[in-house]
Amino acid sequence: MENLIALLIAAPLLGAAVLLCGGRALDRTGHLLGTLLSLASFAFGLVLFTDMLGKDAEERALHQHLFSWIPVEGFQADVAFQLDQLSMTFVLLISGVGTLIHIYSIGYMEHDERRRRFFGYLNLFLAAMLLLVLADNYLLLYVGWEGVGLASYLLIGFWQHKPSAATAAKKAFLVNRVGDMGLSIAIMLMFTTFGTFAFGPVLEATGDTGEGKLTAIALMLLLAACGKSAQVPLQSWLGDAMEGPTPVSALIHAATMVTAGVYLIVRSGAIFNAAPDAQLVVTIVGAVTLLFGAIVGCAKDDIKKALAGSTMSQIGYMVLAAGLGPIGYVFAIMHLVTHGFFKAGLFLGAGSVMHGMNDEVDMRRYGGLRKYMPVTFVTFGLGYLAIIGFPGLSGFFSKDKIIEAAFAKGGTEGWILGSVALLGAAITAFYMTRVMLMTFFGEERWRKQAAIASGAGEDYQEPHPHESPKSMTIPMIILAFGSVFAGGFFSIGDRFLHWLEPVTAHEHGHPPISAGAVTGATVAVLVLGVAAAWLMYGRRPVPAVAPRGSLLTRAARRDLLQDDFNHVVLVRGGEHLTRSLVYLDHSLVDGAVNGTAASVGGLSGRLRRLQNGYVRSYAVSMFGGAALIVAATLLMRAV
Amino acid sequence: MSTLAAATTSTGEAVQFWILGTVAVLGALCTILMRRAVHSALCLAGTMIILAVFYLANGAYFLGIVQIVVYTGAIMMLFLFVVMLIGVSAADSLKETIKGQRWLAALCGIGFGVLLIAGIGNASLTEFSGLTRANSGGNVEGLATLIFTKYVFAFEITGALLITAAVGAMVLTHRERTERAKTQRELSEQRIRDGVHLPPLPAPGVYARHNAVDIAGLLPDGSPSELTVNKTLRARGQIRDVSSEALNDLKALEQRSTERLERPTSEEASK
Amino acid sequence: MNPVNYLYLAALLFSIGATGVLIRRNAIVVFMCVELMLNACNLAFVAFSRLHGNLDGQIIAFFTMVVAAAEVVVGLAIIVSLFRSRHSASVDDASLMKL
Amino acid sequence: MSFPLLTATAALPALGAVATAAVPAGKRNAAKSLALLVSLATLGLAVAVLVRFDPDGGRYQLTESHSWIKDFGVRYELGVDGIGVALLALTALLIPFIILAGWHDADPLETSSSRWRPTQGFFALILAVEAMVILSFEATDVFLFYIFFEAMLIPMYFLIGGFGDRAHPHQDEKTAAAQRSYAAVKFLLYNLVGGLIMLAAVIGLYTVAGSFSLTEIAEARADGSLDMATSTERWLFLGFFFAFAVKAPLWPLHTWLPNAMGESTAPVAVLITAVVDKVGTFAMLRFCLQLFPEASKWATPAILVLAVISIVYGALLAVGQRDIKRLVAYASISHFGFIILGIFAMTSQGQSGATLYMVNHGISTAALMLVAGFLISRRGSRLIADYGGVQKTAPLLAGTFLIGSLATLSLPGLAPFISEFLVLVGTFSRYPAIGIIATFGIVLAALYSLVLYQRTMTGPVKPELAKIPDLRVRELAVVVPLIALLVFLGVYPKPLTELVDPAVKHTMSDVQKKDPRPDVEASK
Repeated sequence: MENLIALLIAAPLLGAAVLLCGGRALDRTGHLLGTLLSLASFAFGLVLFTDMLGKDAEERALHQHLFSWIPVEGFQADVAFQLDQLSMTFVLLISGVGTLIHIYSIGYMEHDERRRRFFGYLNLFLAAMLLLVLADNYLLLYVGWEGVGLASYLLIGFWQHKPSAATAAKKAFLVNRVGDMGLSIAIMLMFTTFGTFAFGPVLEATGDTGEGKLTAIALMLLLAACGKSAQVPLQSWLGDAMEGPTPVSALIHAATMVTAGVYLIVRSGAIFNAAPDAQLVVTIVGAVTLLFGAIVGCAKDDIKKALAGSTMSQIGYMVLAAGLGPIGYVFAIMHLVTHGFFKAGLFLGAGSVMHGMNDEVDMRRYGGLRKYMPVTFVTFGLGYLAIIGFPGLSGFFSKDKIIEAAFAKGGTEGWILGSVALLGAAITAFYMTRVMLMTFFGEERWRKQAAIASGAGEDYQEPHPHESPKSMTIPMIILAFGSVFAGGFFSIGDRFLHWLEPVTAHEHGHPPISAGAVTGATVAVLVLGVAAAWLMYGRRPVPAVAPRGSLLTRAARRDLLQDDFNHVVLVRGGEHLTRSLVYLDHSLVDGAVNGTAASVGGLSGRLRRLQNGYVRSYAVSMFGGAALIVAATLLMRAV
Repeated sequence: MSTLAAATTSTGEAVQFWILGTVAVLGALCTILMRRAVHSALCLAGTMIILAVFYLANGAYFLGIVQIVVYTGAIMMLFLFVVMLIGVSAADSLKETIKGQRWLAALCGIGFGVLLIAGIGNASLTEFSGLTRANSGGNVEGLATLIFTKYVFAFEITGALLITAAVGAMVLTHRERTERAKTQRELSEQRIRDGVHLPPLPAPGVYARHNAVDIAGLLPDGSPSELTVNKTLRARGQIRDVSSEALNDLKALEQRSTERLERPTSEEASK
Repeated sequence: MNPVNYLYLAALLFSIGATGVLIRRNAIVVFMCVELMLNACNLAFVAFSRLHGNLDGQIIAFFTMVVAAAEVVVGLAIIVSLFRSRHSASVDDASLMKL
Repeated sequence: MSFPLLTATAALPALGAVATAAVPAGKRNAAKSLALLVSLATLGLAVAVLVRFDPDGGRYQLTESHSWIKDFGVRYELGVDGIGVALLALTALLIPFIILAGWHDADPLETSSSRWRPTQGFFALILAVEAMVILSFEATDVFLFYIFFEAMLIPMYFLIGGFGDRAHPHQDEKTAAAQRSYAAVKFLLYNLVGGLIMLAAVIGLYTVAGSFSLTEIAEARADGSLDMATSTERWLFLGFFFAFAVKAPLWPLHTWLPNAMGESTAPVAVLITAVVDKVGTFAMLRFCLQLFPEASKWATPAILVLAVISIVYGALLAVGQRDIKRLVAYASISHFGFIILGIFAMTSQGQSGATLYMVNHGISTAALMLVAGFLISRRGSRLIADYGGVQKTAPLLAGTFLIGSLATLSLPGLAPFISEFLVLVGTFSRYPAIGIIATFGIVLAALYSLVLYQRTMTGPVKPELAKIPDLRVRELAVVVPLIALLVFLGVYPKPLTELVDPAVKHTMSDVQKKDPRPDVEASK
């Protein structure tokens, strides 16, 4: 059974290799091959899953040692895999959602001439992501970690002819690299502390070492998680990442890759548990991001960027939960899975809307689309209800548990974190309702848009909204199904908890207020948020051009000025630094050498004048020399 | 004979030395100070003859004669020959072009001379052997004995050197004709083809007062035309310019005729 | 009179010749000055020959003359060919040996 | 006596160089083919060396020893350890690609009617460099090493100064030629100054040790029979190190590299950075550490600081470059910083990493630079600003360029990652602060690589680039094997690490350093 693990990765990797190296001959069948291999990976996952279910909870973990990767004196890195319940959860989510999005992309990318390459990149992503979750040591995880970064880079910049896409791709990679630096420092710290970086030995040995080291490792891991999961302060890339094709946004920047940070924290639970200070930082980061993403989501008119803000916010929930320690690990993963369903569904829905609207992304140019795209409307609506935590749907179960756990943290921290989580829930309800209302309800603003655009001299083609083809709607329906029922399925009888507990361990939190009260409060803020949105966007017509808005709105539209800060401090500062260094290199470092050369040259130039080419001058020196010799001889004799 | 080349010198020799020595130094100074190479050469020849006398006075009879025959007679004549070849009248400008050269040269020369003289003065040269014994078998015989015994090797090598020098001089001065000389016909054809100057070059002295080879012919405006002078002379810069003379004559003539005819001068006419 | 005076005369002539080499630009005159220096040396040799009482000094003076003759032949040939190509016998004109 | 394999690996390209130079003027293609054949045959010999070499055998293997200059005790002594074999193989491997990539670089211009034979000269010089580099990897006699270390400057000088990039950013041919000769002279002077200081140290070593033989001196040092005064050892060390630091190059002795790489053709630039410069870092490992262990330890802090400055400084300057080739040059300076860091961290991981780094950097820079060269030859410009949207017209070129860029930024899965990580780990375990600063290098590497890719390959297609052809078969034959090797060594570097590891153990015992033990073990 263990040998199947490598196949999980090998299938999409083979797909990527064949699709990217294969020539144009594969243009017509490439997408099918890619989808098939993704499906194969999912099938292997299912086989392993059923096998796993047949075993006792404690014996479910599988190991596969493939080969010794970097054998150097005192340093041993292996290509070896570990499949436990946590990994299994991710494997199914990744290959499952991945396969659905492959199918969706067949339709979505139908008219793109580089579709084969798109599927190649998607397969590459799957392989890297699976490697990330299956690795049994941090260094191999790092390979997957950067691999998904690469895939993300390639896919964000898939439409490379657009400068904005290329810039966004580069930005994503760079910000992620900052996080990766954290991961590599963490691995180095592990190596110097434990002499190894395989999960087993490291996590078992946490008791043998001081808290200071562990806190350092944990903080570095958090930095890595922040980069990959778009947490403050490394969140700026996610909004721009929406430049990529929508299936990519759904798969990579909503359902799977961005949650890798949560995986990393949960996987390294033992380290975080032993470093409470680091845990506190994790919760703070989660809480801040949760609000940050939500606020940004409220202000964006671009449907994908609004959803991106939402993603950031939801991952903030997960990170918050993961920072709570054993109380929260399971719920973080559970929210991660349900989020994977509904956010992927929402993105695919958004993609479907764009597909029918000439790739328009501005929600102010949507409106009243429910009549034209019924399937999209229904699936998107179900995803919407799930994300705002409508009772009975997936999001309700997972999010409620996190809010509860936040309160259960105890003390002032617990109250603050819980309140922030509740506030976040309210804002979530607000902005998601806003998206819903602006897109599917209200007047059909796109009809008027033609007139406005022609007035402004824009080249605007009036869209003819239509439902998307089957290959796109079926994945949406399946995901909607998941967003409705997954939460309930997991929660009944604490199935999910029991499934993961052997890996992550679990403690029951005891919130200062009863669980019922928390649930009540959650529902109450949900209603408040929806109502506020309805008041602002449902009752009143939505202006086709964004109003100026309050200071906060304007700041939120600009991602709360984070990009401006980055631009002024990092980009400008960096430019100045490099420019002055280039100058200094030329004038100072090189100048010193050239100066020496010039002074030697100048001296020789002066000496050269003595060599004027006149025979008589030379004769004078010869004669003078002879005179001197005679003088010296006489002098010597005289002495 | 015995008085000559003795260990001590006679009063006659002293008188001879002081008179001729002074002349020799004067000749040497003239050699380096005369502007014209010919004069330098003549002065040098004079100095060399005096040196020949001194050789004789010192008992070097063979060398004295050789000095006159070879040096003064052959080498100096060779010099004069080359001076003539290059241009006998081309005078050197004595203006120095290299900054400080003259002062340095004088300093070095005087310094060196003083040093040498001081050196000689310092040396204890009081003992004289005289050549009486060495010359007893005859000076020429003595020399010959030495040359063909002790110095035979050097002598043979000097022979080779002389041959080499002769060949070298020929190689240096001889110009190999690499192509057939052009016939007059070809030359004229080429002249017409080039079309630069069709008629034969004008003769020197045309319109000028003299027709000597080194006097350029005058153009109608009175300026000299260098074309009329032989190429070699042109290269040496040995062209006598008499154009101003002619113009002045012309002006004087006009002046005289104006006065005689009482015409108004050109300045007055223009008023 | 002390025959050493001949040596003084030779030194004087030699210095005059050397100065001439340095100040004259006409290659022929320079050459003549070199000859003057050689002759000064010869005079010294002859005087030495008398001082030492053997003929070796005269032999060397003789060889000097031979070598000088060879030198003059080649030197003048060089001057002639130099003049042919440059139309000048000035040693300053042949100052190409510089950068 | 067995077949002198090491001599043969050097003699073959040397003879090949002579033969190539002697090919008549009209037969340019014959000269090219001959050079390629010779380089391939050399590669074959290098493979034979690899096969004959036993990683677990003695320290120096395949040794040859003959007396050469008896009066000074100079011997013709060759021998290789694992590190030498790895670099020898790298050199022999890269030369055929360099020759193939530069196939048309030295074709005479149609307009020139010069009777000089540039093509023959170009390939002969490359082979000559190969021979000398290989010999300096093999020499175990200090004096013999010095000779080849210096002699390779001569062919390099002509390659840089004589065969400039036709796509130059200068106003006219004349300024381009002036820049070229400036670069060549700068290269020569820098390296000559370094070499002369080393010569003084070599002579000094002889007067102290009475021998030029590396093995003899190292043995005598190890068993204590050769005792050097502390100050003597330090001066000699500095003399050697200076020469190697110039060649490597280490900040602030680096400024010749951007000029040299910028002005020469891409294959020659690869020859400089991937092959010739490796002699410098290799010699640090072999000579500085073995001959002067105490002085090496003494100088370590200063060298580490310089290396870290090189890493960050090189990367920052790469970001600020406007010329593709100069950018790669500064990136190389950053990478050489890593190599030197690894060597002087004095840990097994660091030194293994540094050796692997030398090999991997050679391959990755070759891939990136040669593709960049193909690109430059199509557009006729080196300025980044002249490019844009190449991926649209030449996807293969853009793809291979991307892989080269990714290798430069040490993406996991490609070979450079392993070496870079090993160097970082090795440094970190002894000097955490320096390790962390060096880690910034990986962010900056991403910055310059991706900015380069973005500006040249993405965005709207520039009109001048609308019709450029994609990679041709010859060019693919250069790039594809290099990329395959990058991937292979990134996934399965074991053959290389096994080759290098024993040699590193020897070096570690030379400097009498042990790896720091992990905290957990240490506390037990």
